Amino acid sequence: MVSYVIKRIAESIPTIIIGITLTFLVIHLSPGDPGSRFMDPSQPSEYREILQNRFGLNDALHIQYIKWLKQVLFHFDFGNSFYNGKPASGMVFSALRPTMLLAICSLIFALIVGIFLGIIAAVYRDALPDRILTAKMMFFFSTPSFWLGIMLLGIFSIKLGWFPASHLTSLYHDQLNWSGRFADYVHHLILPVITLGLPLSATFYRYIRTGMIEALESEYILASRARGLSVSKLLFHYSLKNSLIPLISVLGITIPALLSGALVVEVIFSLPGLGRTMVSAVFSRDYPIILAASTLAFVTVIVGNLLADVIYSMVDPRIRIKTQGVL
Amino acid sequence: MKSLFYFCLICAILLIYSCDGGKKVSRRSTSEFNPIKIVNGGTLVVGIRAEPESLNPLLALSQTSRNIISLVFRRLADINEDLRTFTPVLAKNWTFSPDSLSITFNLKTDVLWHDGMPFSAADIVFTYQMQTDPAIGWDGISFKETIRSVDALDDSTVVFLFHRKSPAMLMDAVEGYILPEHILASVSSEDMHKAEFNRRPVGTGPFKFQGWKDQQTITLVRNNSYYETGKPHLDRIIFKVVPDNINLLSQLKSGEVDLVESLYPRDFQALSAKWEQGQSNIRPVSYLGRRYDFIGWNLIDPDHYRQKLKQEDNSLPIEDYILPNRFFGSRKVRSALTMALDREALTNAVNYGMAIPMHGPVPLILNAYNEAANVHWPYDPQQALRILSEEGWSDTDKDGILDKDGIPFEFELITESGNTRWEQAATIIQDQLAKIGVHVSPRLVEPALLYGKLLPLKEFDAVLIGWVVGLTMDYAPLFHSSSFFTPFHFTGYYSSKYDSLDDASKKSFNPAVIQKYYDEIAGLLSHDLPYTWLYYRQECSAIHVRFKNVTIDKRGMFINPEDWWVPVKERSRIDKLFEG
Amino acid sequence: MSLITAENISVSLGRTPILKDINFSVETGETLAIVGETGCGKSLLCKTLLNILPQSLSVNGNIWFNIADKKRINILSSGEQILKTIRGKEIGMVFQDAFASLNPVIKCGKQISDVLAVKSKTDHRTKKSRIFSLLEIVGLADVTRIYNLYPHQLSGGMQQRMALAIALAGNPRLLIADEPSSSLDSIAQKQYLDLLNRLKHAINLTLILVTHDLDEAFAFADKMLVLYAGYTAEYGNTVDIRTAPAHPYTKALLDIYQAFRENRQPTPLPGEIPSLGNPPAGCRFHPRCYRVQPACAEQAPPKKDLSGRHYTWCFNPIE
Amino acid sequence: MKGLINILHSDRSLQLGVIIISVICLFSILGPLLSPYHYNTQNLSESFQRPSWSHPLGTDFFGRDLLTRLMYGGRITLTVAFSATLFAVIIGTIVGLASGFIGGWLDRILMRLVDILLGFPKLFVILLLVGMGYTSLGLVVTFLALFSWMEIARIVRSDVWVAKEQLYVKSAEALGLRRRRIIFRHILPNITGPLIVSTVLLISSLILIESSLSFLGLGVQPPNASWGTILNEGRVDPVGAWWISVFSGIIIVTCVIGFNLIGDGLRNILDPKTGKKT
Repeated sequence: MVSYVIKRIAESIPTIIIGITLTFLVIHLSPGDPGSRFMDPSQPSEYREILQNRFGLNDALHIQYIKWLKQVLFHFDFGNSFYNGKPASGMVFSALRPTMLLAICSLIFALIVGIFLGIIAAVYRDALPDRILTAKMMFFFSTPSFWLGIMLLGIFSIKLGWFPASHLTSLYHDQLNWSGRFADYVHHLILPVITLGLPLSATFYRYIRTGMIEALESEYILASRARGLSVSKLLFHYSLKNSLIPLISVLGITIPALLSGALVVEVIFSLPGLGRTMVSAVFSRDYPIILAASTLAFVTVIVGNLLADVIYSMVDPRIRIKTQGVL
Repeated sequence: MKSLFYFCLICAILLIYSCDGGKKVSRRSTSEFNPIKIVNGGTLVVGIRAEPESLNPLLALSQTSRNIISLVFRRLADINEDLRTFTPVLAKNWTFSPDSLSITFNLKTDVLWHDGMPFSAADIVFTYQMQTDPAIGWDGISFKETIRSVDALDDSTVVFLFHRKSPAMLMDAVEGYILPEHILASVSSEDMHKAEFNRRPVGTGPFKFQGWKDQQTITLVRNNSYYETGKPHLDRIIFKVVPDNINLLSQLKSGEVDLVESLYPRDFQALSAKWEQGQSNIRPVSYLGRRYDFIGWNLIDPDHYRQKLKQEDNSLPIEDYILPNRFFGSRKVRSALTMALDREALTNAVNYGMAIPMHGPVPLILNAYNEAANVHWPYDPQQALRILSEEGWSDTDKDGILDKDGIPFEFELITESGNTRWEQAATIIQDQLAKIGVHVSPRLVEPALLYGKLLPLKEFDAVLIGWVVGLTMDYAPLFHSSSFFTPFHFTGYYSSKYDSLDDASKKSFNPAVIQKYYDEIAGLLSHDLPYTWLYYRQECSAIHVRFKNVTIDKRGMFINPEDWWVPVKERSRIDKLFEG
Repeated sequence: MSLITAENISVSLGRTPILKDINFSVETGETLAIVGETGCGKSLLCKTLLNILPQSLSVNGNIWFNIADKKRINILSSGEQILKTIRGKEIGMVFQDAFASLNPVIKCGKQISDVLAVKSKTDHRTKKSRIFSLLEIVGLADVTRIYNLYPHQLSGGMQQRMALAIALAGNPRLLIADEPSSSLDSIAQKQYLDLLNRLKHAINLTLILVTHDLDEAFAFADKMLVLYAGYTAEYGNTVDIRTAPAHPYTKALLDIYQAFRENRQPTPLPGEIPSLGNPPAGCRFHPRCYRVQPACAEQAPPKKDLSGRHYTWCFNPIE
Repeated sequence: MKGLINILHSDRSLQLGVIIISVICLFSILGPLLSPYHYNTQNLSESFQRPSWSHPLGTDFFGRDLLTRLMYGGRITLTVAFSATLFAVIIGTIVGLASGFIGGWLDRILMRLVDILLGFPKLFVILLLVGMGYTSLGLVVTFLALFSWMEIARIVRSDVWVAKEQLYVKSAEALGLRRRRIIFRHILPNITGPLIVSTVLLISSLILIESSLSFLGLGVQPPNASWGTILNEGRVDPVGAWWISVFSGIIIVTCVIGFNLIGDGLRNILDPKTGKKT
């Protein structure tokens, strides 16, 4: 297993390098000048030169690239933001935390909702509950999360005032005790998590429903019934475990989608995350931040995929044998 | 089944949206002025749309950064509302030398930096050195061009020596916040943009920097050792980042945010209506702002200009770069286009009445402003059409678009993407010009591309943007031939008459003569129309009514924050939470 | 009193009857063989006995089971609560395809222990030793290793034994074995059947053995139930049926069996096995029957008592 | 024709989906012709009017009729989605055929590329690309296509692998038919089923991505508008001018549901084995 993980990591390094190289090229070859947004008519005209030098944009492209790559690989230094001079790596990592919080909570939410409803639909297959759920989930599956977010924000936050409309914590968060802080987080995260989680839960729902129906019709479930196992054991242990397996393989594909979704949700709910950092960096041509954020996004996706594969092989014994056999 | 479900869902959404939320009963205090003693305490939450880029006065550019800096740092003196006289701040007083070439400042001696170190004359000298260091690139550097040297006579006396006499000497001397030498002396000017100080500023102002949560909040707290004893009264000022406008507005209404600057006029009008009906605790405040928007015409042919630039021959006279633009090279065409614009309707539509149509170059906020000096182009599409046909533009092929020599009058109006007001204005202009047969395609462009490439290289037809103005008037970067190749001189306007007027205005020392030059410049530019000025904006802000003693005028929202206070009875939930 | 009695069991899918009027009873300690060709409804009958048919199938009739205190319950009309105490504990079942009946993602030991868990909350160690002894009983060596293996890591024979071990884990009094040896090679088949036979005597097991192999039936069963296309053809003591088959279908099966024993080419039955979904009217065997009479095509033949312990359903039985 | 009708009758979700999409297409194509308003005619005195008889869905900031704008926006959204899908399918099919039929090192390289591209968070990358250049419609279509052909390529490739091993291809090879002929006459017709299904599903996902982009302010230039742009315009005041975001959202959702229903339905028909399960 360890050697498998190492092999996978080694395989993914070129992917990351290709990815960030492409990103580097795209942003450096694009028209426009990141320094220009800092200028106004009262500044001396040499200021443009000063900024270009400060940002190291006067070198030839390949020199800039090599310099940058060296810095990243040997010092883990992504440079400093053009906008506020902060180290890009620090900024991006601190932005990753809220995104991870959002993504993981949404994933858990989506899994709980998707699995729970998927089981119900499979148990009442083709009956009324199944038909209602399937139609509902088709709706969420087709709903762009930004619209869902705006609707939730408009109704529950602005109109009804039940939930805060922005941020991860209240202003007085630090004044609260731990239970208060937890409640504060929950209060702030509910709408964003629903926004990101519901469309995702629709995907999970489809897989679980399919998997559960397949499992429930299988011979081993019939055999287990014949052995007198309780219904809850049959559903939650014997069938669910089997229908979770395809879900885990989907998880790997879900991670990029989750990051893309978080981008929109963070913009709508003003959350301080990687997505919002990326959006504002793109709009302000903050090259170091764009590069650091996309690198981090690629790495997150690859680590996530790896994790999904490891979990997959742990849950599905048949796969593990295969990978052991390969190595 | 499915369709029934959707139907119910849509009905539910519509229902929730269309019913009005519970009417809030006014809790607004009836007595605006309370004669009892001022008490300290209270928290002000300021909603901001973007995180400040830096809290270092040398690097700050955005309004948000400048606001926060104005609370943490102090100048030598602050300008008064008349924009002529000054009130001493860090200086105790000042005297002009008999030859009017130097100013001697006597400094306050009881001022401490937030870290407890004493403030002294050395800080003033150091600040001047930093401000004029080209490697740092302070944006106010032009203020200091008239200064020859700054010297400390002793710990509490500083002398500013000038090259020549000018009416703006005092303004030039006191411009800029004073920085702590004991902290920044160790930072090289190349590394200034990365300094820790930019994120944890130390100043002499009424509020101390306390903490910065990325993309969320910046907290300032009361400076207990502020030199004006007993001030400030507020415990804490929190700047809360809320990028989304609707979010910000709803937080203002719900009391999560107390103060918001630069509200959208539409939101401002709604708030004002509620306020006037006595249904709201949010006091709307509007004052003359610092921004105006305009259309910039490209007077020269972009392709010709580009070709000439490629020759890289520095000895070419400017005239060689100028080939009149096929549309806007003619002053008459520009005046026709200006007359085809219903500026009144445009201004009211995008600003909801919170702006004033503008006809000439001088910003309304400046003392130099004189409306009578401008040439007025009334809204008159018929006249516009007549002028255009005199210029050879008429709809010969009957396709609804004017043409001349087979070229249809079609151009792109570029504007910055993400700025709703400009997007709306461009769309309205497109509609208005279409009525006289001029086809405009609005195009939204990224700021970096707009200011970094299209404008500096004059690669555009027409642009709709706006400027933020300072308290002095200087049009040289925009229209003077000496800045012809610099990024902000994008119209390609070239007029020797303007050049001589501008030069003359700078040499003069007599306010009345200077005003005469300004009026002439205004008359000339509003006649030549390198820009078509659209409107001058009024700033729309709002602050919760519980804050007393708040002074707001054209200098901005944060003129006297050290005097603001909150009566105990009116403290909000957040005030109380912070008090424990 | 018999341990399990089936009265007039009918199973139908919508309007189509699949199983029709099946009756039998099994005494404690007896072995009943259910014999018939593939697709005649044997497996369906087994599942009916445990009431685990899909809901799309409707079941009529009664299945009386004698629970420990001499009280009879009707399996077909009992609720899940009662059935839970019957399935696995009173009646064990081994499925035709052992591998398919084992959950692929749960370890073997765990699958056995889950059945035990239902029975009693004994502590972990006794449970484990019980599992080991069960595995040994069904003839699996190296029990500690097998305990931690997944079903797909076992060979076919081992899987079959594992399925048996799970079926026995609840100490059932009745074991239903649905063609337990069909997927094994002939040597393993023989071993497996011997094992069943030994167990039957060792733990006094009542056995319902489903098979298509008359050899097996003759070797182990006290009674036989011969099914044809969901109908009972003949029911009675093994000896009676073997010596005097009354139904032409039984006779045909016996002939084929005899031919194999004597190493000669059997005469195949004419025609094809009817599908359960669209059976012929009347006696379902009549299109292939050499003793067919006009009545056969008209209506289903009645039950005919031959000797009080030997019955057939035929208009024209072999006397 | 009769076959087509039979297919339509055989699956209810397909039926529903086709009805939805036909209505939306008619709405977008014919709607602007029938509407008394022009999508781009401003009437500043009617800014932000609630839904009424004269403006069934209300008006926007410029006083333009929202219904007409949505009809017109549908043209742009659907054009973007259809053309990006078309390009993606072309790229994907070519790559898939090449990869599956030629195999070897080409296959390895192409499939690695597919893996890499699939690993990128789509919206992140497209945001980056579009945000860095001019935001023009053609560019949006190009980038959408460049980042969505991978699924198609995978499906085509695996189907080619299966088809290649089948007897009819083997026998065609044995007959000495040319490779191109084999590809187009024998293999391609056999993989159209799954290809159509994934194409339809791709359209729906591209509509979502396009509207996300427009929503973030990248994409169509005013005064034109896609549904996403209109939705974004409504964000100025989602409560006070609720009709803009609500109605534009509803039409996006309906359209995406329509395509998903068609996709599901086609899968049920063309691929009954996996279709039954979902």
